Amino acid sequence: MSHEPHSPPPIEAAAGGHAHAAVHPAGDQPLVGHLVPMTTLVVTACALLVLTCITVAVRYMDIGEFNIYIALGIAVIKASLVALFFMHLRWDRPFNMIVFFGCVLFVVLMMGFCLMDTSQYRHEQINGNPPLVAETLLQNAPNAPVGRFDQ
Amino acid sequence: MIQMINTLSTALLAAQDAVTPATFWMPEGASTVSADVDWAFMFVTWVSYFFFALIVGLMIVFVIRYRHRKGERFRTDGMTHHGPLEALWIIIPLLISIAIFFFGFKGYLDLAQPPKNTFDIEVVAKKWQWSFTYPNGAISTNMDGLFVPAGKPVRLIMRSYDVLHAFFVPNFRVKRDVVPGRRVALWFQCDFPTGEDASKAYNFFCAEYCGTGHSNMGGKVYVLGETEFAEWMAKQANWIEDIPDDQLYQIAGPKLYAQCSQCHTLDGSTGQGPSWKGIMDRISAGTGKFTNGQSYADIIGPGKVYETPEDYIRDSILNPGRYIVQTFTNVMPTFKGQMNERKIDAVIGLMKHLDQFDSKGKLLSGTAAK
Amino acid sequence: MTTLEAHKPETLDIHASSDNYLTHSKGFISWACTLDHKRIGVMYLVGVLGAFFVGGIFAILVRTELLAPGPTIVGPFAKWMGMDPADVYNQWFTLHGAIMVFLVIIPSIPAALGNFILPVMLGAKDVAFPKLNLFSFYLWVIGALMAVLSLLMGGFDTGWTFYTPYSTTSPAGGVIPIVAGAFILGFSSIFTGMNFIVTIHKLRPPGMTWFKMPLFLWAIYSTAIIQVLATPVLAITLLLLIIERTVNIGIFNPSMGGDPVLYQHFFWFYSHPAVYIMIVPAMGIVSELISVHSHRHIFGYRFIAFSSVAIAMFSFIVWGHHMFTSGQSALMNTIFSAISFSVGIPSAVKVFNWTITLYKGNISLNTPMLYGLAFLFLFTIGGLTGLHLATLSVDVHLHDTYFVVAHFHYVMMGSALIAMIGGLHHWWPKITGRMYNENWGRFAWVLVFVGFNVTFFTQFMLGSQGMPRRYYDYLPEFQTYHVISTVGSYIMSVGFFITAGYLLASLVNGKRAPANPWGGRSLEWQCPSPPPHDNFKTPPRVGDCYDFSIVRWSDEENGYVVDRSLDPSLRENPTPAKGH
Amino acid sequence: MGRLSRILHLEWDGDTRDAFSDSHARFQAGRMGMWLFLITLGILFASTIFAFVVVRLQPDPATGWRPTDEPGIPGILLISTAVLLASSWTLTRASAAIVGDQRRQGRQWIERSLILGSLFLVLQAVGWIDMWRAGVYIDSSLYGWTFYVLTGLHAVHVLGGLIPMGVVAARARRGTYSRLSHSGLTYCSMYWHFLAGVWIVLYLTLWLGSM
Repeated sequence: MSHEPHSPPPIEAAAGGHAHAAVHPAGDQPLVGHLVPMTTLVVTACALLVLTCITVAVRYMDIGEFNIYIALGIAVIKASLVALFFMHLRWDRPFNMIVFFGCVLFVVLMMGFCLMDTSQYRHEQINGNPPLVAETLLQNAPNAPVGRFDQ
Repeated sequence: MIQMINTLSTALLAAQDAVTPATFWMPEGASTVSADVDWAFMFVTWVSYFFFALIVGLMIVFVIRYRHRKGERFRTDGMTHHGPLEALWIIIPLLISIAIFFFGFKGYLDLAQPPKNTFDIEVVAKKWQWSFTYPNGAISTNMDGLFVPAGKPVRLIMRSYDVLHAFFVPNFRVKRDVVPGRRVALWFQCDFPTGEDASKAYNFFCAEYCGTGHSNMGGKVYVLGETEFAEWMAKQANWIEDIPDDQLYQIAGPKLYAQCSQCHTLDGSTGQGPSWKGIMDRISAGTGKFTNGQSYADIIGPGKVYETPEDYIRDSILNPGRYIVQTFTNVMPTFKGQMNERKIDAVIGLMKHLDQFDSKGKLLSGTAAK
Repeated sequence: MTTLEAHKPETLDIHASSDNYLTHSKGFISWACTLDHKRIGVMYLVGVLGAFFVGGIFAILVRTELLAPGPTIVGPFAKWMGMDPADVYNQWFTLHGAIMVFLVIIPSIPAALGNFILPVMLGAKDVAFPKLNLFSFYLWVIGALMAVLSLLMGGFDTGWTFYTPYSTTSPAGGVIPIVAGAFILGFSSIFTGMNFIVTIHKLRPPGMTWFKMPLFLWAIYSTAIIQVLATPVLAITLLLLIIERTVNIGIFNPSMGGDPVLYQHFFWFYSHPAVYIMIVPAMGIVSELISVHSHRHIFGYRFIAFSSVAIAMFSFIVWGHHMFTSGQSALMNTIFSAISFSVGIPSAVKVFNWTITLYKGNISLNTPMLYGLAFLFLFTIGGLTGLHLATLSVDVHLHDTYFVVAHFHYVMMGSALIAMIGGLHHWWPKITGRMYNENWGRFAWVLVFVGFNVTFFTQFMLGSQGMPRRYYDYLPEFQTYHVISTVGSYIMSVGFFITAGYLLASLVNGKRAPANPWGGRSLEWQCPSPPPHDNFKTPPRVGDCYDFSIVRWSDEENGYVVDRSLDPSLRENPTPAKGH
Repeated sequence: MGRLSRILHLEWDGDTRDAFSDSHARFQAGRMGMWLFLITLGILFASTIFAFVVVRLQPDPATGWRPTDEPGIPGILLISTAVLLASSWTLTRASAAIVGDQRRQGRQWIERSLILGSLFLVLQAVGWIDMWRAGVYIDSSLYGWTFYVLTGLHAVHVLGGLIPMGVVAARARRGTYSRLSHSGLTYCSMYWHFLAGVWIVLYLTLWLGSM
């Protein structure tokens, strides 16, 4: 890789939303490292820890169905924090941010729809190991561990 | 909105007093929901006719009118965009879509919500057979057909034994996948009896791909009048008990064999399972091998796994996976719960007296009734 | 802009050198190790067309078997392979579906034509990551080899959807290799998509703004987004399926508290967008075909461009309409039905815009244009019958019948593959440097078009009358339609064989292709046919790629040239050129 | 260049078909490609975790989710979590050192990350052995299945990250990276931070799910 030495352009310019990379002078920008202030990293790490504690606390509080949604919500927030600060998405091009949150949205939609669906048909599910299924499984897959649920 | 559509479609649909006849698109419609589904189908179809004619018509006209010949200068007076026109063909399809959605939704509400007072039939699907258990304990399979009372909402409570299956009656416009591990319900109501005439009865199919026998996993739906149905159900529940003991295998044997005939032949040719021809001789000779290396002689006999050949056959019907005859694979489902002792006796009787039956399992004339 | 420059036809450097990407270097290794997107595109094209041939053979076998109820031609095969006749048929239709979906239609337009055309159309030297590009091609090859391996290990009969629990318990021996193959093909698709997104973002030359891009690039871009976002879900689903089949337990297995419907959610979360991976690039091709061959500015450029993106977005939230009868709850059925109609709107916008593009055009009925018009015809049918299937109560009746089979063949074959063949004809002179025989092309088109409609239109009636899909045996009352359909498939395959014949013949004795045989305006027509190793010697001049007013026929080029002296803004009294 | 070397370097045609005008543009494109790749992997992990959540929410009422005779998530995973986070941290230090033109420290930090990353895998293996010894097998229950599959999937990705990190370490040893040119290190650390983030979510899900 060849490059002429020059001072790296300020980070803000990189995130400025220009249509073209070519507006910047040649050369790699040091995007990783000392540019994120240590305090920011420490604060983010603390936030992650606090969120983890909240998840655990919620787990011990019995609030039924909402548990899972709160836990998933916190997981999304944590993933976003990691991406934004540890992975420098916060200072990256806006397109990457759009893509990232677009994906989060799709994943949330997918999960939301599937969870809505499974909770709707849960009453149809046969409790315990459906005996007929167990028998077939024993035949088709002799090593399948179905015995324990047999009533 | 739903109210409006309700009134609209009630006005459009005259009360039904006969099955709707088959059309170019749809087969005869015989259930209480079929007319509604057909109406929605035809509505969408007419919308499709219109837009198809519009687009293809314009396309043909333009292609003829604006043909280009080599060397001519290009005309450039065509417009490149037109906001209101674009808006128009966003809004019109949108409105039509909303209307279609509501017609479909309304029909689906009927399909998805069974009325309160349904007549329930327990259905079990397995590779590649349906069995129907009626409230009085009567059982029929897809070989016999499904029998339902006319004029009553019927609910099928379905379970699957192995993989996904789907119960589909085209004439009733109903379909539902049977998911293993779940109890799923499907309901319909047919007001017009067909009687026990197979040519008038409706077809049902397995619509979810389930392997080898998928395309033959269907049968007939017979719709009977109320009293006829009650009689049929009573007869069906007790048919095996009503047969005198000395004729048990002769009468019940062929009927039961129909369930086995997909895999076990009587003429010696190989099917999914071993042929029954000479089965008792093979067992008494004791030489036939199993996949685990043992032979008949190793497991049948006093003090062995099975005291008698009959014990072995009984267990093969109830626990088919235990011993697999060599060169065959473990595909037979268990008949536990479907075959009582009397039925098993009848099957064993058939095996012992194969000379009295033809290769299709029909009793040869002259041997009937001693 | 000087007058001197304006009078210089832009295709001048066609004569500059006889060096092109085909002759640049020679030998097997120079192809196998190439990083040139054009060569990779050609290799994809050969592979995809080969797979299309194999998949087509299975299609013909399936159709022939259905000539009559009961076993028709499966008997000898069943005896030979020691299988039940029904299983032979089940393997055929599964192979047909799996090969056509995973090996043919998904990679056909983006990976084969896209790889060749995208950088040239964009005015770039190559894609952003050439090594990754070659790597995805080899992933495709490995995926194809896995399909062969699965055949050697006993085939598979699960249907291309691999629904659990059938796929986890099916006795066929080749299920794991083919599922692993589909997994690998998924990654091939992901890497291609990533490459294209970055290429379009980072390698547009000066002047090539987003709204100067040809619509094919918008379509490829939208497709790439779907490939990157949806394919991982399929990958993980297939991986879990393989583990489940190996250890006999897993999250899709109901006997241990797993859920087979969850498999369907996961599968269709990918596979519905995958339908758009197939159709959106086809729409991109058709936008090119129709505007170039009617030499007329595309109507409503921005609406077509945005509708590609809109389709890509909507495609993620409508997967549930594959599951209306599959045990999905009534609530979700209703929600998915409502959202599903939303995909119809951008599709309708495109169809109307293409139709209006013909209005006041200069239409040349070249073979590519005929395929473009066939697309318009067939996609209209395929799209409108989609309305039936999105309508809840109607879909309950039609689901898993031949109506669905007909619908998705109209969309996936009648639209995606027909557009791909149209695109192949359109860019054939560019790829090979040879012209094929137009008359044979038109004749084969007639056979394909007629044969297609005969084959698949009958299946709409079959389906609505109640014939379920994936049946090798059927009730006698369905036979008439099945026979017509089979005859149609024979007509169509004759058409395809003729196509293969004249295209191959053109390689031997075809006329040399000019740089611009159709009068196109986008950048790929401004470099020689076939393009040189580096695509453009000098950075190309980007203009409005749908402005045909400055394109004229040139006898000495025996093709069209972009003649800037025709630009009205350069002349003193600009009068629009009239054709009639 | 020898024939074989030309093949191995995919430079048969004599060029690498680099379409970028300068290294900065190439680096920007590389970062974007890396982001897209991570998004792909993120969706892959998110769907796996989500599949876990769905089956976890419909346990068998008779036996519950975790069979009573099977232990919870092994405690050693807590240590491995700390080790993975530490390796993420050392990689951050490595980038900082390289950017600050302290190549020697940079090299050392990269090597430390490599060691910590390998240690993580060892600890994961110990966790698996713990579970195995306690009688939790991949086919004994969905609890065991999800444990092995989810941790295994992550471990495979960690393994896949150690290889490029080894290459980065070797390059750092050769002094390839400078203040202005260290794209390989950047891509590697993006991937590594991503894996650490995924592991935190994965570990918490497994742990909460086991209760």
